[in-house]
Amino acid sequence: MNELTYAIFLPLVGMLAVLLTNKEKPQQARVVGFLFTLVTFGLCTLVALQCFNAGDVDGYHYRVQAVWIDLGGSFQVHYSIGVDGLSGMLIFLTGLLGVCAALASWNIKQGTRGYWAMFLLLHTGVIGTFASLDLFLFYVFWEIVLLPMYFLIGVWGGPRRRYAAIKFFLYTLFGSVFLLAGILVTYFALTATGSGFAGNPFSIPEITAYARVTDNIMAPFGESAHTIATLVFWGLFVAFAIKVPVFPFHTWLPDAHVEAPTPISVILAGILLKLGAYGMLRIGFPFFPKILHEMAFYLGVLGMINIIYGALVAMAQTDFKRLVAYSSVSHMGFVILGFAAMTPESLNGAILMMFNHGTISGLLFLVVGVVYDRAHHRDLGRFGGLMWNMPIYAAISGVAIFASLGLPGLSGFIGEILTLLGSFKTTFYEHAGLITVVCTIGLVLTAAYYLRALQRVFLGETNPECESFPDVDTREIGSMVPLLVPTIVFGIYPAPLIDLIQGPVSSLVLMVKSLG
Amino acid sequence: MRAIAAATVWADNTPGDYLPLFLLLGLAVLLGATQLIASHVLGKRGVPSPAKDSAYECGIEAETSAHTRFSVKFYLVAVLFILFDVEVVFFFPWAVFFGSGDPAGIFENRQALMQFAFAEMMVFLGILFLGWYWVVKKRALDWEEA
Amino acid sequence: MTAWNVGLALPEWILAGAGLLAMWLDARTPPDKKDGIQNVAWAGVLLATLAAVFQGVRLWDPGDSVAAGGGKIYAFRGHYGLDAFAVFLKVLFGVSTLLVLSLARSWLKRVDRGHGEFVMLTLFATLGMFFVCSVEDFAGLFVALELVTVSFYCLTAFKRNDERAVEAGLKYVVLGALASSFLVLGIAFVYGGTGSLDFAALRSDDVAQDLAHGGAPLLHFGLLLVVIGLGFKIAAVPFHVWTPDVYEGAASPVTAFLSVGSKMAGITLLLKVVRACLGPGGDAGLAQATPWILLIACISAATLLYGNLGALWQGNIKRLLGYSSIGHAGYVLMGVFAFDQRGVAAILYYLTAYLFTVLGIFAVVVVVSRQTKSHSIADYAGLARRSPLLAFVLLCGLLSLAGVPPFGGFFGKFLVFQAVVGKGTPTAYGLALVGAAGVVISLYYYLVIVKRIYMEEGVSEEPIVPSRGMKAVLYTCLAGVFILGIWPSPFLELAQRAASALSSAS
Amino acid sequence: MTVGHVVVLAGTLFTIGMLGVLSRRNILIVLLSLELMLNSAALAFCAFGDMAGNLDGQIMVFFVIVVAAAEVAIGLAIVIALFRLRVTVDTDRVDLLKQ
Repeated sequence: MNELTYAIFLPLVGMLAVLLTNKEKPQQARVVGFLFTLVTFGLCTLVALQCFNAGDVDGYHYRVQAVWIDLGGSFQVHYSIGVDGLSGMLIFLTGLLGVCAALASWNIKQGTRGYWAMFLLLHTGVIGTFASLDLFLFYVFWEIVLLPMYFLIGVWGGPRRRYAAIKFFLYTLFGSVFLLAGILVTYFALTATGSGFAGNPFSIPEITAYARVTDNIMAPFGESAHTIATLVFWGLFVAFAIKVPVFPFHTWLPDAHVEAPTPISVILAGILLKLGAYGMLRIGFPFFPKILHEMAFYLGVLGMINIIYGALVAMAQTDFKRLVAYSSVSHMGFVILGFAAMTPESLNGAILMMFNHGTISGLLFLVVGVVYDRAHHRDLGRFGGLMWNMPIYAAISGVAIFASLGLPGLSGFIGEILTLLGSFKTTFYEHAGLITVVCTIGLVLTAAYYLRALQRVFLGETNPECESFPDVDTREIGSMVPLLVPTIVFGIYPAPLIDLIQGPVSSLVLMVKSLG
Repeated sequence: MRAIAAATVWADNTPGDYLPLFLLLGLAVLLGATQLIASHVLGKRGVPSPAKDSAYECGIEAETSAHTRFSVKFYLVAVLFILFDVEVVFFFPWAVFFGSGDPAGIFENRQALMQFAFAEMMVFLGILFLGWYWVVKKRALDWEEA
Repeated sequence: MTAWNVGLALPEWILAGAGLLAMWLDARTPPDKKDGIQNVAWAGVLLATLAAVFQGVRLWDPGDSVAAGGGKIYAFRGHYGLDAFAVFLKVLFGVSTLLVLSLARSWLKRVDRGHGEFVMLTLFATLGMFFVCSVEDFAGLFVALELVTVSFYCLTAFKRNDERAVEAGLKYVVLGALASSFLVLGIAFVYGGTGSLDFAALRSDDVAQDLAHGGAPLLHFGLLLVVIGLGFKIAAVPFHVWTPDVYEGAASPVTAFLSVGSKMAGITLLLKVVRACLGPGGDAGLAQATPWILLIACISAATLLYGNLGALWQGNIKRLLGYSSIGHAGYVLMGVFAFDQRGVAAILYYLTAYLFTVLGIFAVVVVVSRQTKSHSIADYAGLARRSPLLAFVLLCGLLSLAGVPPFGGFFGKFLVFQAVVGKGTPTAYGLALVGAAGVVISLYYYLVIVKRIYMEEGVSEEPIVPSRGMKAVLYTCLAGVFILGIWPSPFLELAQRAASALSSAS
Repeated sequence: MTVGHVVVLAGTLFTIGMLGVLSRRNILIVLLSLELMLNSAALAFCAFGDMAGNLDGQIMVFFVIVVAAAEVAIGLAIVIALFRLRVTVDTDRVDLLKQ
């Protein structure tokens, strides 16, 4: 029992508390829900701060390990949690976005109790996924995330919410079937006779350590070991890529983002996409370093496709929210690109990208939400000149947009540039330079569609439809500032983030080095 | 015990073993035939004529076919009869075992065998009669109640 | 082996007594005072289950003489055996009957006649199920199974003024009798092959040898027929044709009982027979022969796909559950395919979770259909507003059926997959893939229902209030589904002991 | 005359019965065919019992007879119930449950 465990299960308690509130007085539910989100945020911050120190047990903090399910023999599932810099950072991000989203969900009118219950359950799922160090536990939390998301989109979403919800659920579940299969095959490989692995076949750290020293953890499969390893690698990759989302599997994202209510889009873009990337760094890559080395080129290409394709499609959008959604596809492409390169710079860049994209895209969705609340549409063509009657709003939006298109001095820039630098000079796979150069085109495209959007929405003379719009009120500002601050601060001084993720990055780099 | 190979399926055994069966068959045929012939011989034979075939002066010409549908009650009673009738087959193994006097030596003495056989049969009959009692109480057998 | 040991069958005695007592009371009491009979039945089943539990406690005490002797006690001169496996299943049967009886109670209030008959038949069916767990020879197998099936024929056609029910009953009888005749002929050939009706004979070394050398054609043919007969009972493709019609036509409580009790009875016998074919060590003999493994794999795959694909187009919830139950038979057969201790334990756990899940869902169906007078899924729209409890039970039930954590069904499926993948043969991997595909497909149609109950406005907003008895059933099933999903270890341990008892049985 | 002949006879009867069940429309005929199948199995039991040289087969026959009677009795009862509701014994007109 420690802060991490509390951070995982406090929202669950909160969910029950919310369900016990008076149905007639939705305000109760809101207050209770918000308070629990706030306390959770506090705990998350605590956890993240702890990660600045050196790790206590095998590089992880708040280590807890207790037998959960004992199927006899080597099949022991543990409640095994712990955080390092990477997960600590993402857990902090979760708490932060949680608070902002909570403030943004004040105007959820119907079914308030249910909404907040699901909202808190979502927290449990996400934080649990980031914290679990047991494959099976990871899977269970991973699945738990689906359920509340399904309802949050399907019940409180926009007009095509049901379609979007089912699409989201099926896509992700399709992925998690591969995840489960991968876990099982790994388990059997590690417990099979002829495997040099002595530890717990579900413990992520132990398997990672073993994969570091052995040639191929699938060795017991004999001559087909390499094939099976490759298959499992891609299976896991697909499972995570669907969440990221990587190019062929991205089609659920625009629907989900557009149909979801604003706060949920924030969580979706800010955190759920990171689940996928996190899964790759925590499980997919460390288990199969060699395969990763062989496949890095394809990952790079996928990243490139994501960047360019996402940007081009974003350009074609007339719906503000869709535009932001596709920009997420494009930005996550940089993350994949950075992973593929596996240099210190690129990894730092990619992981910073994960955090900063979390805050920035969250901010952007809030921005969209504000204007949508007023205009009840998101058609870029029907705004204009908002900066005259909504100056504060325009200022915040400006920062968000410039941060997102990677203006130096704002947090978006540092991640992108590090990624590109690292990826350009990497020797981890062939033609990295070429791919990187192509990716830089993405930057230009991004700038293009964002500036166009900026100009169509905020500049020019005020569109008569929009004259009556009031500027953002305190609650809305309150929901945006927590994201605005890191956007600016980490843009100017990213050092804290970088040394937070030092440990994980260096271990990944070591892993790559050990490949020779 | 030894598993029996397929070959032994075709092991021959003499028709003599089936003599009782054939006897039974013959008996059945004989009985049926006797009855038919008897009725044919003993029954009064009359010469058919239109007058005989037609209805009498007082009668009315038949309008509907003679094949009227049975009341569903017949089926019900028939089914019940079949069931209680068939249950009786369980008397046979019981009787055979009881009569053979326990060749396998399952019971320590004849006394125990008799007690067991008696108790067993009583239980069996008890269940049978309970069923019958239930049927009666459900008025499945009395004709009037539709 | 040669002892009478009549007292060992205590649970069966209790059930038989309860059944006959119910019969007696039914004959005595006027039509309007039948509740007493239901209480008698309830008490009887409860007592029988408790008796089984106590036997189990004795069996599982390692210091006990029984556990020392291979963990199996015989009665009726070896025609009746009791081990952890039998006890585990008897308790499952007992629990499901208790739930069904409580679920039927409120339903019977709306049926004008035949309360007594319903209770009696339920009791006799349960008696059959209990015997099924303990049979040691094919005669017992046949009689016990028929006791179950014949009772279900009557139960299916129970609402004899409802054309659909009667029609369903007729279909069930005709196809059921067909399957029974296959079973009997199969038994005849097995008998011809071994010269004995005992399961033990199948397990004898020389038979095992004959089998190993591809001998004993009679035996192979007979077992094939037996598998067909049992495949019918568990609704495995291609012997499933009756399922959707019967599920739709029969009264909901009967359907619930059918989908749990009857199916589990068939599976129990299948396991016993397959075990008997596995030679003394449980690792040789018939079921190890490749064609048989392939056969089971194919049946399992076909059943999975047929059930899940068929369910996609159903507009009637009972029909849909019929198809999905076919699919679940497929998953259980996956466990049979991986017939080792792990596989059997997986099956037992699967059945435990399945029991609570399905009965919970059917409880919802009973309550809803009572108000809406319909079983069409369209009429479940907006259920969440009409009754949050029912909606939630249905949600958890469906997700558990689909195998989503943290619900009981997930571990059932997980264990089955684990057992199959553990085989490590290409066939096993292929089967696992098909199973995974089945899971994804099934999730779609379950989600469509969830969508209706939570995300669509229904025609009417009037609340649906389950009776107190129903609430009890709903909460019990809900608790079962959750506990089995979150804290599986203890139940799993029981299942594993039962499985080891089966595999060590000799 | 050997066991083999009897078994073959039983098989033939069984097949005839099965064809009857599958092809005939009149439910009563179908029930008769089922009876035929069950009893052919009983015949096979007698034959194999003779071969195995123990009484198990004969005992099994009794069970088969009783079960067959029970099944057919229920079948008849249901047919009657159906007949009460809908005046037909033609299986092709028993199709309420087709989706």
